[in-house]
Amino acid sequence: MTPQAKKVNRLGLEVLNYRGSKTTLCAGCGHNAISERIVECFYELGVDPMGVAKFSGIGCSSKSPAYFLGLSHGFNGVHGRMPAIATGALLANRTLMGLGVTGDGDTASIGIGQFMHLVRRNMPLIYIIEDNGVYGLTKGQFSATADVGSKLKTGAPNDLPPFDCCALALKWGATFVARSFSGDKKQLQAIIKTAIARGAYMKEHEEPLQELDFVPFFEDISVEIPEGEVREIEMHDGSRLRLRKLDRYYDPTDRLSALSALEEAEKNHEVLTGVLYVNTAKPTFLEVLNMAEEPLATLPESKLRPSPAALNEIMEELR
Amino acid sequence: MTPQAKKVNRLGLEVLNYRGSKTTLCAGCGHNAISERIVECFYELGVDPMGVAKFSGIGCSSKSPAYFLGLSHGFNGVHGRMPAIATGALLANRTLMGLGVTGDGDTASIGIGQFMHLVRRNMPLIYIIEDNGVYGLTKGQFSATADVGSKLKTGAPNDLPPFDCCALALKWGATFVARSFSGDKKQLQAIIKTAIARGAYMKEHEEPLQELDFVPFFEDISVEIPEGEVREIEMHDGSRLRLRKLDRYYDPTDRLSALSALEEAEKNHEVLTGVLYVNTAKPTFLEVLNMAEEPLATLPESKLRPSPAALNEIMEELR
Amino acid sequence: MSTLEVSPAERLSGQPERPAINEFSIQVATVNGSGSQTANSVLMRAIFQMGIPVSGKNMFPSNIAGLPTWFTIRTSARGYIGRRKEVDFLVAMNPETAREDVMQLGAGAAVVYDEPLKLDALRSDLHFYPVPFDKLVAPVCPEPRLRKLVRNMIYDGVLARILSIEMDEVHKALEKQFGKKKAKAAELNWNAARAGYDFAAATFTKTDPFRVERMNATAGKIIIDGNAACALGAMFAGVTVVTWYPITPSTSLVESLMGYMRRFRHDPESGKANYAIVQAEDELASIGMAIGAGWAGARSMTATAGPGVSLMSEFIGLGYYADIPAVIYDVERVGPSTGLPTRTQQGDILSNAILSHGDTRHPMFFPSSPEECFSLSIEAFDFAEKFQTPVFVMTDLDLGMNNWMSDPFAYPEKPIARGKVLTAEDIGKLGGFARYRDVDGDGVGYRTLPGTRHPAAAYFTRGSGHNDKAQYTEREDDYINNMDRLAHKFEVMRQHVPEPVTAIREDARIGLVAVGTSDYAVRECCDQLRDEYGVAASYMRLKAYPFTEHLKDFIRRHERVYVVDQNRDGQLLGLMRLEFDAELIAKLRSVRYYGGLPLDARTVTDEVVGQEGL
Amino acid sequence: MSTLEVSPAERLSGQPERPAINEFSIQVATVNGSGSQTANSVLMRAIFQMGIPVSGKNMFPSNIAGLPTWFTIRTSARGYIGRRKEVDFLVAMNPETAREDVMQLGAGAAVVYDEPLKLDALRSDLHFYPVPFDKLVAPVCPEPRLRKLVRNMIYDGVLARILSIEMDEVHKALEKQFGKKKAKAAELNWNAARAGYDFAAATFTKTDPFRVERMNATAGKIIIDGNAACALGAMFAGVTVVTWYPITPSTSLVESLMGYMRRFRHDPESGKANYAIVQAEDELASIGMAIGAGWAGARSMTATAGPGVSLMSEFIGLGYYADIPAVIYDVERVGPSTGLPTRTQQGDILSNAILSHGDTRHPMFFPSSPEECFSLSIEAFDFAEKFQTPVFVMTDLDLGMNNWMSDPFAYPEKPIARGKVLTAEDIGKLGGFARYRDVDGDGVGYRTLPGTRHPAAAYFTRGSGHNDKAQYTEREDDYINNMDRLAHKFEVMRQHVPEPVTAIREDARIGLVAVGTSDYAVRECCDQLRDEYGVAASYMRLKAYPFTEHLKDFIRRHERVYVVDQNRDGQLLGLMRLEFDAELIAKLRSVRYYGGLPLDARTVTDEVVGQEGL
Ligand SMILES: Cc1ncc(C[n+]2csc(CCOP(=O)(O)OP(=O)(O)O)c2C)c(N)n1
Ligand SMILES: Cc1ncc(C[n+]2csc(CCOP(=O)(O)OP(=O)(O)O)c2C)c(N)n1
Ligand code: SF4
Ligand code: SF4
Ligand SMILES: [Mg+2]
Ligand SMILES: [Mg+2]
Repeated sequence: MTPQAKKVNRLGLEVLNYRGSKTTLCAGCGHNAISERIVECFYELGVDPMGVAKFSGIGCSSKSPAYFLGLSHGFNGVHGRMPAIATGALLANRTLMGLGVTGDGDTASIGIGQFMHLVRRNMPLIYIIEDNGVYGLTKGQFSATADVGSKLKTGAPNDLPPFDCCALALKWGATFVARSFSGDKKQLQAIIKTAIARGAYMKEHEEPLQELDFVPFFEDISVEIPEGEVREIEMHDGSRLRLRKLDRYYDPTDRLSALSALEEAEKNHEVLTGVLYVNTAKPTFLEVLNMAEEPLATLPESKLRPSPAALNEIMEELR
Repeated sequence: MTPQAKKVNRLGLEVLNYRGSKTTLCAGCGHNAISERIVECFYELGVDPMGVAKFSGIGCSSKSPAYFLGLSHGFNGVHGRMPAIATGALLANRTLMGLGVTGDGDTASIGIGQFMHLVRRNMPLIYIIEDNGVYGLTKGQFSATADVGSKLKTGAPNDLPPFDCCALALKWGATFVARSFSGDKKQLQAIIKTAIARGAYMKEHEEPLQELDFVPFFEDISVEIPEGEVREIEMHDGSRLRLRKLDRYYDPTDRLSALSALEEAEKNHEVLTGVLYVNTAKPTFLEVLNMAEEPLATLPESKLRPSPAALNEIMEELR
Repeated sequence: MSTLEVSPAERLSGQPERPAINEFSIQVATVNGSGSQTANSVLMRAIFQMGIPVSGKNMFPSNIAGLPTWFTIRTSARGYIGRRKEVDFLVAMNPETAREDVMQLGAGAAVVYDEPLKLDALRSDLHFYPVPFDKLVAPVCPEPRLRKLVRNMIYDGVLARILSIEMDEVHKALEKQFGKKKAKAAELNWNAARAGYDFAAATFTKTDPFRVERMNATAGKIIIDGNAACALGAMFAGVTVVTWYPITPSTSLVESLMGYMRRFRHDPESGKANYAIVQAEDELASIGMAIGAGWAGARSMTATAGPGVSLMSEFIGLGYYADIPAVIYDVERVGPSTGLPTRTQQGDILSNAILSHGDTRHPMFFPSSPEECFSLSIEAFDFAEKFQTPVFVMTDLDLGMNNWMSDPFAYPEKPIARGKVLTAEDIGKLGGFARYRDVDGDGVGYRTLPGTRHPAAAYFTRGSGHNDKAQYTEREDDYINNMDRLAHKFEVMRQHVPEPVTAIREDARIGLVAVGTSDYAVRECCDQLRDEYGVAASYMRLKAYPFTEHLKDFIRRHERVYVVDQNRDGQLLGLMRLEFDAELIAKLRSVRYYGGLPLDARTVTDEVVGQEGL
Repeated sequence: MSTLEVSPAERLSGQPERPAINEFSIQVATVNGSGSQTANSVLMRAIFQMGIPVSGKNMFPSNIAGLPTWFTIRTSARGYIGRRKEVDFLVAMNPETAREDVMQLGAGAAVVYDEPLKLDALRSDLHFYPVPFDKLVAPVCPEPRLRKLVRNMIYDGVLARILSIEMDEVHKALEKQFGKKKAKAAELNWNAARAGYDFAAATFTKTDPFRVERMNATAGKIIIDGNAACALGAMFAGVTVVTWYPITPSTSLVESLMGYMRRFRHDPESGKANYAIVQAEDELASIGMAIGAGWAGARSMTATAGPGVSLMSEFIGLGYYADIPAVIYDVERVGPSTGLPTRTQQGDILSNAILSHGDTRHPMFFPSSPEECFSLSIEAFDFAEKFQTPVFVMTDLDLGMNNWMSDPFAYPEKPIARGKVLTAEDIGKLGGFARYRDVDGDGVGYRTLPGTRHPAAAYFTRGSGHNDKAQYTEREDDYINNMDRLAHKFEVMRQHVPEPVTAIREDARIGLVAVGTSDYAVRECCDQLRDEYGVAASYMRLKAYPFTEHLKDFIRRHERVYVVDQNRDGQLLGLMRLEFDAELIAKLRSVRYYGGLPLDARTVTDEVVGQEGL
């Protein structure tokens, strides 16, 4: 007798409430796939979008926060300096769930310094690097994560070794590090959900898709890899990517073995996916700072301005 | 019958010719000890100082290039961006021997991004980090290499993990990585000489020595450690440093074992010294760029400006 | 001006027919990433090849694919190649904007459109030509994957028919576009164009008044964008170290430079590069490398846009204070912040002039055409080394990224000038030197390059206080001497910057002053003032900052001088205000446009007319 | 003015004795890192405690130890606490500079010096007091390691004797300096001072005319440096997020803030910090964090100097364009580039006003005293949130790092003003909001903070084009609307910035205008003009940019107005030139000093006198 109930999550919100405005990225761009996963994960976990703040730098990937979680505040900052903005905002309001989305150019080229210092501080921020190995928005120059020997449309090869942001994050303080492939819906979902559950650094591997003028329309690349196995994926541009999924016996609490697993995969020209590292003990920067539990942003005047007596005391000392 | 000959090196230069102006650093500062080693090494190896270019950022350490190799051109740039200046200068004149000297604040705090990208490019530059764990020149704040738990004069402890610049350099492309202690004359000399012989990245460990107003006069700390052994050094400020010298069986050509040796030492709260890594095969950035052998700076006009025929050819294409 | 051969089938809402041979504008509305750029270039080039002055302006979004894009082509028998706001001929390919595009047209305009859009229902005062693009493309392009690309070429054919563009020239333009290597693609496109032409010929009776007629106004000319022209200038200036970080609209400057350098600057014998081009990790690094290279004796440059310049601020202050040459191309886009990355503005003039903390002043060159992009680039490199200082070459997105008709570039007459560099022999003769001593009275000291083999050659460069021997100092007198020398050097530059281009009308009581791409609008504006209002106006186009005496003279001889700025705050005017006497300032008026599109004459004219109370 | 009790033993070179009670200056020449700071502070404080107006200026090198340092103390019964160039009483401790220091003295000056330096041989027109410091220090300080430190305190004792400074006050000052906890150190120092006093008493016959006499002009006053005063201002303004990167001369601002916040801003119950202070990795990060925090609703600040501001340029442009509050303290030092890091200047005024590419304008507050450091800080935080924009608080090394006598600070009267922030309830009532819509006509839109629990609360902030709903746009009209709103907002700020301090002399034909620390010199200059030249001069000290109507009125009512700038290029004057009518500009004259020392009255007076042709 009741009309068919709309599907809602535990907060009573529909998946619609987790979407953003229409994407202006290219059809088939892996960034869109990640945006979709973000929508699903936040919806399914029933996260209050009004308690989330989105952060990004500049790039195609960095535009994507406009395309999900429309009920969340978002800040699309300047190129490569998202970590600083996110840090400031989360200091201002530690109750926010911070979600940063950037690109490999944004993070590994111009932004590697801020990225490393962010990691070092262990800021509680979900940090997603949508890594396609190139600068998409400026039409396809190499970023600092491009593989040695990978080629631009013009044929120019990349001669420099890639920064592995996962390894950096691992080595310098991140407490959750995972990698997936934008086309592996299941794994990506699982990882994003874990990250949401505890705050994390992540890096999603993707395909370079840029063109010079004409941008072909691509279908999403989709793949499912069993645990412990390797699959070779063909990208839109014809290049190939060997993905190895961590097996079930992998222990993600051991930082050193995580590092060597990455080294090992690098040697075999494989990209390791899965949850690489988890550390639940380490205090976040907010804890290190011994900050009040309430958001600083909305403290009442009584907590912001010391009393006249305090001023007198100080003046007396200075006499 | 001839008056006693002055001691000269193979170029006929005296050690005097390798000195710079009088240091304005604090007495007992480890930076001075390193300057002295630089003077000795360049003198003893008979390097032509007129073929050397010195680079630095900003800081006490970065001032030191004025205090050695007075016959070399020097460039004391801006804070944290020495790698860019050095890269540009060495591109302009690839025949120069580049010698960069900076501090831990200069390299690991503000400059970590440029440092990593420099390493990634494998620029042929001797890069010495005079690491005292603090900002000397601004009176003693922590840098990003300060050990966890180390304390400022004010008693404030450092809570954040240090960047290990040697590990970073190792992991992302440096072809010579070594570490020493400013007080270990012999080892430091040996390392600097090897670096001069082939171009390298190095990091010298030192002691924080800053004071707030009154700067005590200290004698140089001097130490000699046998290979493979550990010594605990007491610093001017009373803190202690455990130095482990690599033993003679260590194989510096294996990047992975170098990385794990560093990890191992970190776990044991030891600082590993010695030549950590050497790679003689990897092409430098200059080679990757396929640059002419002559310095670009002094190419004749005939090599700089294409012919009228070339211009005509281009104009024709554009018609 | 001439009679029309075709008379419209129906009279449109009492609009008088305008003269429309070689004097109209076309706008193609499409989405980016759909491959329309080829079709648009071919169209423009075909008209150009018919000897008709033409200009093309691409208005594209800051994303990669799927958003609205407009390309306008203006033909002008009278040679006006600035933007014209009015659209005479619309090609409506984008369903999203078609309605608004059509509604904005003036009465009597013509519209070629994708038939399913049914735009003819919107208005009755336009000439409509519906084209079934999808139907036409299928037979000429069997591979469905490529149809989206080739589809646009159909409108080239349709337009060729309706506007009397010669199909031969379309064919030639296509061949030029694709080169020998892509003959296959060229053929596909040619078939599409033909299909469009044939369809139009079979279907339409021409009702609009617009068409082209062969002229002889483009003979010998080239088509090139300003960024490529700057790249050529840099190459012929002998640039050796190029550092950059990608940013719209400067990216294509370095990317063309790469292409040209690969062809023309490798050693013919060894095959080695007589240059280095480095994509840096960001703009702090790119300018740092350029400064390092300039210090070590390279001719160095970097190219960027507003956000990059902001990041370069600290280093450029170092370059100023330590007397280090470098050329910085600032291809301006709409600021502040990220702003509108794919729109044009002259928004960095004031901040660049005084960039960085402390007292600084930086010279700027303002090319207004591809020719000047070439020639002023060469001058800029000489200037930077002559005065040992960072020099800005200021262009903008309009100049940099649009294709321009241009006279071919003249091979530089003067040899490369490297400024005051002492060799080991010089030092030997002089017995030494003081790096920052003003020996010649021009504020410029002599320098040596690192690697110079003489014991007195070395000096120590620093951004901290230094005396004339380049030694560290904190002395009041040393500091003041050095700063005064730098100020004097800037004064001396006034005698050496490129002179302005001046068109004095003896009877003029007003004058206009502009830089860069404002040139086209201002020249046309002067004609509009004369033809429509009977007002004589002189015009001075500056090529450089610091200003020269010419500008003061120009202001003196006029009652009022309109300074044209493509920014909100009247930045060029601001620079004049900073230094001129009050009596000159009293004569200055501001004309500002800052909407992000290339400046058009009507905007300037209306503003001047309004302020003059005409 | 009063008779001297001591008559000089020998008449010195016919110099007339100047009145010298409480009206002279002392200079202590030493090397830095030698612990002289304590001795100097104690000296200054003892005089202050005797009720005599006093000021101290530290001229120190940019290194840590071993280079020449000068500390000058000026006593002034008339209350002039600006720098005075002439030194009356030299304490020569530094062998390296002693000769030059002595040679620069005017005839009749006095010199206390380290005996082995034998300075009395240099001139015969000075009063010399040789002191065997090493001999005196040994008995009072058995531990050789500490002698270097304590040695300086001896001259405090010597000076106390010669200048009639009360030893009780020296003792009190010492106790103040060392606090209860360091009683041991205090005692050691006290013994040294006593040794100096006793030695002088036993040895010297006073021959110079300088001495102090108790007054009552400092009762209730405090001594504080401007950086600490700014820190207190920020704390009482309710700052919550402080981000910084160390740089001279701003470092001590944040370091004092840390100390005060630790004491006064932890929750009394939980002990937790009601704030966060973060040492960032560089200035790009520190301003980025401050902007992020300001966006999320914190009262955020950062503190830096010129090189830092240059690095912050891109982010501050973002703050302007996206309407984000933040307070930036710029403690100015001598630029450009690294410049003279330990010298003072007002060199960032012009570049900060228009910082970043594109059209921008940033408000600046100019405190001139510790009191204003406090009160204008509080205003600045309110202003930043009220107008949702980055605000500069401009001080300089002179104000920031020197100790100043000051009235105690008044507790703020007004409650904290957080500007237009909508809560979830507000949104509920309004049914929604448009972030950048100018609802109130002041150019300031309403904002919500992230975390606001209402489905219509969120908006998306970006440095790219946005319409009034904060949506992405590349439309010409949206862009212009937004830029016009920002320009209008800046105009509205004129009504809300702190008003200038004006001293009109009805008979004055000339006026002076200045900001910040120029105040002391200019006020004294006005008196000099009156007393020495019989010229009346009005004076306006601006507290803020944008300028208000007051300034225009001030210029209008005078024939000529001298704008005093502590920089080479007349930057404050430049800002006026950018916006004023020519008739006002015609009246402006420039007085510039840029040698890096605190400005002194004589320099200003001489310049005005010269230009006035007096
Ligand atoms: C300071 C600055 N420099 C350069 C740019 C130009 N720019 C915009 S996006 C981008 C690269 C983005 O690459 P990435 O982060 O990998 O994102 P993608 O587009 O590949 O998703 C660059 C260089 C800019 N916006 N700002
Ligand atoms: C852009 C900029 N920010 C800050 C400073 C101030 N500063 C000068 S040196 C320095 C730290 C130097 O530390 P380090 O590199 O470790 O050198 P050290 O003095 O310890 O040898 C800082 C922050 C500066 N000069 N420039
Ligand atoms: S250009 Fe590349 S990164 Fe950008 S939207 Fe298109 S496919 Fe994605
Ligand atoms: S402050 Fe520290 S780093 Fe600087 S010179 Fe002194 S001891 Fe060395
Ligand atoms: Mg990318
Ligand atoms: Mg250090």
